[in-house]
Amino acid sequence: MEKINVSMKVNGKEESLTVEPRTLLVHALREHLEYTGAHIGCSSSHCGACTIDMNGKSVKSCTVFAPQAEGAEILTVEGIGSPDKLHALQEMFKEHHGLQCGYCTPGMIMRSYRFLQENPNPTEEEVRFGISGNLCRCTGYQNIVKSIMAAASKIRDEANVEKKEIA
Amino acid sequence: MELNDEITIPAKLELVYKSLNDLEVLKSCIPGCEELIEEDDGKLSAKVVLKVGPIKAKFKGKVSLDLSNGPTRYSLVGEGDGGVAGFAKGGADVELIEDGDETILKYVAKSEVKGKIAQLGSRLILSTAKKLAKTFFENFKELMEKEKK
Amino acid sequence: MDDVKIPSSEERKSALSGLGTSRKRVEDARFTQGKGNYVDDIKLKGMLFGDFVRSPVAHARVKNIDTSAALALPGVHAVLTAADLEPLGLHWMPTLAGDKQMVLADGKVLFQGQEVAFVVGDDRYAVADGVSLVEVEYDELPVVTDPFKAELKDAPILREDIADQKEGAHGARRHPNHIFTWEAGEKEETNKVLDEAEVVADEMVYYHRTHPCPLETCGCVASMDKVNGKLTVWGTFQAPHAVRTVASLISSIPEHNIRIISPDIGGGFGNKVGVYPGYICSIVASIVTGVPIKWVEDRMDNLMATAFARDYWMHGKISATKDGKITGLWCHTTADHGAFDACADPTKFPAGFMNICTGSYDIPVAYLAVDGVYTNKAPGGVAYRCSFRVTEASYFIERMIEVLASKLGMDSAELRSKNFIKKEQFPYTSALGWEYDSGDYHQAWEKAMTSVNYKQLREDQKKQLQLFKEGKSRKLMGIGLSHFTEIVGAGPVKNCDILGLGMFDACEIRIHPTGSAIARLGTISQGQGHATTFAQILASEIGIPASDITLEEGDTDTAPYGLGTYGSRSTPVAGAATAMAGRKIRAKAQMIAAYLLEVHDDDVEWDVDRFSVKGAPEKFKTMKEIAFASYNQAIPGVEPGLEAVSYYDPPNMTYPNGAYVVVMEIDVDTGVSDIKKVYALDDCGTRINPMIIEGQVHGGLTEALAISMGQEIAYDEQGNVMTGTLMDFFIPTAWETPTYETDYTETPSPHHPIGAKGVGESPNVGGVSAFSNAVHDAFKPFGLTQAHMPHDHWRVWKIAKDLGLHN
Amino acid sequence: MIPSAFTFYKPDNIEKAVSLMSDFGDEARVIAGGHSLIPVMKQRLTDIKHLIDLSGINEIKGIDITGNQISIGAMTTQVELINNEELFKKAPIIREASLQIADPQVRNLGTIGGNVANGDPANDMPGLMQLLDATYKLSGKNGVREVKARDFYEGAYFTARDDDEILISISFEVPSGGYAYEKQKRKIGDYATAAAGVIIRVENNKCSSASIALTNLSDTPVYCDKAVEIIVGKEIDNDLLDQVTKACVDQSDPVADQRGPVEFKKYVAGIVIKKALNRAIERS
Repeated sequence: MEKINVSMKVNGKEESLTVEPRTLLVHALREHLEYTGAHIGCSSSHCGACTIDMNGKSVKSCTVFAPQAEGAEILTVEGIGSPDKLHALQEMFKEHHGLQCGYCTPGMIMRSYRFLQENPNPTEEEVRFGISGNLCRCTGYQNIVKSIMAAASKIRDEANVEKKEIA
Repeated sequence: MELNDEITIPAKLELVYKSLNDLEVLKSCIPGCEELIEEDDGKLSAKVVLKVGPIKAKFKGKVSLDLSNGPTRYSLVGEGDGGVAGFAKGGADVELIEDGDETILKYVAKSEVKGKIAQLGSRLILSTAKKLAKTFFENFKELMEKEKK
Repeated sequence: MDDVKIPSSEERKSALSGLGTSRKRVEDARFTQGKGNYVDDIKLKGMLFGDFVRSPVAHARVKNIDTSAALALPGVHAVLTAADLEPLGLHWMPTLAGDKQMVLADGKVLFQGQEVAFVVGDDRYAVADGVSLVEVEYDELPVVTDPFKAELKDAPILREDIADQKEGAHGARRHPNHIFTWEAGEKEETNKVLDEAEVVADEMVYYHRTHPCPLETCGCVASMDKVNGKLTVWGTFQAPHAVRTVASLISSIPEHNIRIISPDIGGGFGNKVGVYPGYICSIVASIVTGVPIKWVEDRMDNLMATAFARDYWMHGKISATKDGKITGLWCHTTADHGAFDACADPTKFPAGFMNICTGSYDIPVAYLAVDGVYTNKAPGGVAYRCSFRVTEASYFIERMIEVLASKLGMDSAELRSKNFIKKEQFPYTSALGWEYDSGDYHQAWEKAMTSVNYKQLREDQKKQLQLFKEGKSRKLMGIGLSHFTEIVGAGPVKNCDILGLGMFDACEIRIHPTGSAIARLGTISQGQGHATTFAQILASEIGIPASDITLEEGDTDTAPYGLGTYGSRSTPVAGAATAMAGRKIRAKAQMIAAYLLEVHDDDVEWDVDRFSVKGAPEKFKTMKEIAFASYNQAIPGVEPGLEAVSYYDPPNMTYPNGAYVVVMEIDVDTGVSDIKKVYALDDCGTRINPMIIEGQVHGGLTEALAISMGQEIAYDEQGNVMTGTLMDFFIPTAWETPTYETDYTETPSPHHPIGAKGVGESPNVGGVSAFSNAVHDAFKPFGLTQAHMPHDHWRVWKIAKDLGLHN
Repeated sequence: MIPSAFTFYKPDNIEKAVSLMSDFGDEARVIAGGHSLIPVMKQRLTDIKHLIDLSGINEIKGIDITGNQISIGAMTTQVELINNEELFKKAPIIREASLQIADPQVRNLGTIGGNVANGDPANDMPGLMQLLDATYKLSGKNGVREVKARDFYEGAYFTARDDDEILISISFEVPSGGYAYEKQKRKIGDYATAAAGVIIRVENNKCSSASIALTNLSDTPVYCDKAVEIIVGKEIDNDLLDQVTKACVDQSDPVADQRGPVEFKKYVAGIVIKKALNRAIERS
């Protein structure tokens, strides 16, 4: 089958790849561009391990064809923090034991990343509903919820500090 | 699973029975039938495309007719291999009742599926089977109506 | 030097982050940044992909396999069938239970999803196209899915390869579909006690078929390097060394030329213990093609074909005096093993440790018989987050206790308390032969009952029942109790082996000159945080901060031999090996310290992170100083360097235990249950890292919730797997999962070097009974004695309907 | 789970899309959010040679509320339905129902058009659209035509849409009265075991108008016309609601699956219908 060209911006970097149209976005990211943070858990859009951010929305990249992402801005777990400056979520997941085997973690963090922008001051119940598209087999979610609540608070605090500094 | 229904065909019993034995008639009535050929051993081989919403699968298989109780009873059984999609068996036991110039056709349709289509489509199989059986007999009725004209 | 204040022991201890510290995990930096290294992340030069053509039917003769169309497809390199594997003797493989299993369909298929052919191609896409082009002709055979029908006279014979064998791996076989009968305890004596008992409760308790379903499926990358003759396999292996030995035995590649590496594993829960056809086919394909081969199954493959768990029909009788003293227990289990006996049990235990089914109770006499049978279902029978068959055993006894309490008209909390093994009875030998190491069940139970305010709960329940009876509410309240005793840490080589490999474990430690260290183990973490906790054990043993200790597992070329991680054995066995290796380091360090301090060996004593001269604590050598000295001082009679290895053969199993309470409200009209409270008290002996223990308990409870309330591998009568996706195979989301309360008591194991017992599986073992008992308890006032799991909406609704609660 | 190969098209207007559909006929499919279609393609239960992505067609996106008329472009996502405050003011039941569909990520891509046009009886939007008496606008090679949601569904996946037609928009009048969408499911991400929507106007305890529809309780969504006949014009009391509920249940025809047997589904249907009725009446 004929291959086509797909361009997208991944973690701020322009990427261009030549793939079969049927290539799933998760494979394009993992295998062609070597961003292996997004994982494949179910292939049927139930588990959320492949969650990434596409054009400012959380999506399950196992259920998107690469050409559907033509021109999109993609953000993966590799793009939200750096070893020197972790994202608040990355820090808080570690602080509150929000992960065990780590397989669901990138998807969980990417969903939480977007969720906290949609709702910066959530209740615990809202967090649970907000991450209900992501399955975890290890943690029982309790510490994930705790981590997200803590990250929300940290992000708010940092924003307040910034505001004050600007003022 | 079994489904019962009946339909009135505007033709005499004899003609109805004869038509139900006609390969061309069967081919045009079986929904999605692309090919129906009599093999050397007298068995019928078929190619059928099953199309239900987003599902579309090609089945290769056999169709056999039981004519031992004709002309008032007739059975059709088909089974096909849909490759990755799985296996499907389906059939109908038909009873023909003379009603003047018309014939009442009563049928009990059966279906059984295996493989992915059974695993993923179980909630839709009954309604699909119903729909397919109905379509078959409605096609048949339509055809008989046309022939009448 | 006098002006430098020596930090106190407490300060120094705290700097180590040793035992008892909620140390943050060292693994997390990688995982949170998407830098884990799971098997599907491995990409080797020239690597090809492989995948299976699987059987769509549950039982059929394979008449013909036509691979020509697939082979003609550009991008497809090879298609393997049983005919290709047969000359190598690899078309069948041994299972962990002494049976054998087809690698690729050899003449027939025995379950839906069975591996029929292996297609190798450029990438997943080409392979998938190839798979769809392989044409297989099947001649269908009658299907057996009901284990009680498997042994009927006219039942179709499933395993024609052994149809005539009267003896199996575990004794006599009485029917071609019969695998074994395994017995424990005193049959006649038990029958006698039951016959003469004042009260006998009799019930069939079914623990349905389910699946561990880790979020990462199984897979591997096999790479045969023909230049140096070395085979390397990266894969989702919970027991890498065992895989190496098995691979060597069946492939005839010398064991030293095989290197098995378990990279990061995305959850195991028992699913990744066994050896699967995918591993064998990848290895063969790599040998054939000369390039690395990757195989990763998809979710449906995982749920259809890799190891299931449970599927035990347990018929029980329990007898007691009128006032509730248990006098005997009888159990007959029919075990549905699927098409091959691939249970992951120690050789002498074909039904695992099902003979722990006397639970936490002092039962004078007991008898257990287990019959294994073949059916047209996937093989497996692994321990799913529990030690071998322990959750079945625990569920059985905890249901029987409830059934007996109903019969006696007695509160089941009181019945438990009345029959617990007493603290002073430990070590306690059970009627079925286990020696329980330690416990204080009464203390745990009382703490639990007080914490949840059990009396008040029963009052609330009465009120709710009253409202229901008056027609003011359609909800019932259920209080689910369970007190479980686990048996983990398999195990003593004298009675535990898998395929002849003793179930010891090992740790090797090297202290570097500057006083940091690396420790290697035969286990492999799948989320348990070994790199964090084993370093803590060592920190306390050798006085080097946990943060200065690197842990390495999963590479058979570097790690000492060990049987891997499952059955909560890592802490009891490898954890002990770690402590023992640490003690060897310390013993040598003591000699070095004494030499440096110019005193006799016996004149120095250990003090957190140093040896000091007895009576003169200001004279000391820290481990850091000792480490350096070991590399640069010529010490008479002492070899340079500071290394140790310990192979630990545990003297006994460990027996973690706990008391769980679940409170739920059930809507009798919709079958929907609302979990109000989950309280879990665990006694896992010495607590290494409370944060991680709590995390393990949360996770295990969630799996227990899933299993008891909806998760199952369901087959229809034709052998179709009806729960092959995560829509139908129930895994709760954050939304359905409640918040848990955890608690603990601490009764150290007397025979374990640090007293730790293991905890990963306890919450599953104790949780399932607690959730299920809550459902039963809600309907108890209306006469319900037993309803089978999973308690999903319609089955709960059915209970209410059958009890006439719907009018 | 890898689909078979296809060519990909992303037309930027509806005419081009329709023309592709009529060129390729049976071999072509349109893709909206893809969350029903892609899983089926990955299982290879379908054979699509040409995939036409509708996401480039701006004219079929967005929500237009003019006066009493609401029109929603087929490519409007569920999350847009949820977040649109004006839509929430005019037809709050849309948000209530949309929040019960799948999960956040799926709602981000899932569209109203895909949900209603697919014809899967388990989808929630078809029942909701029957409830609102919506009109679907279809564009095909013979031009544009309109079909009422209540006439659109013929069987599981069988709809009034011709193979070459594309659903472009959905319109309905601003509903008035109390509303409720009740859904029982096993977990987030599951289809309904049973779901029911009710819109009702009650004045002085008398029902002046009503609409009731069911999801996943037959091979199509079910508009409960008989029940509506019973309730309209009557004084509301519990007996009447029981009669109405029974009439709805009688119109349902669920099939057994992993969610439970028929008998259970019918029973639960009765419960969710009654709950929806009560809640809608309370809100009216």
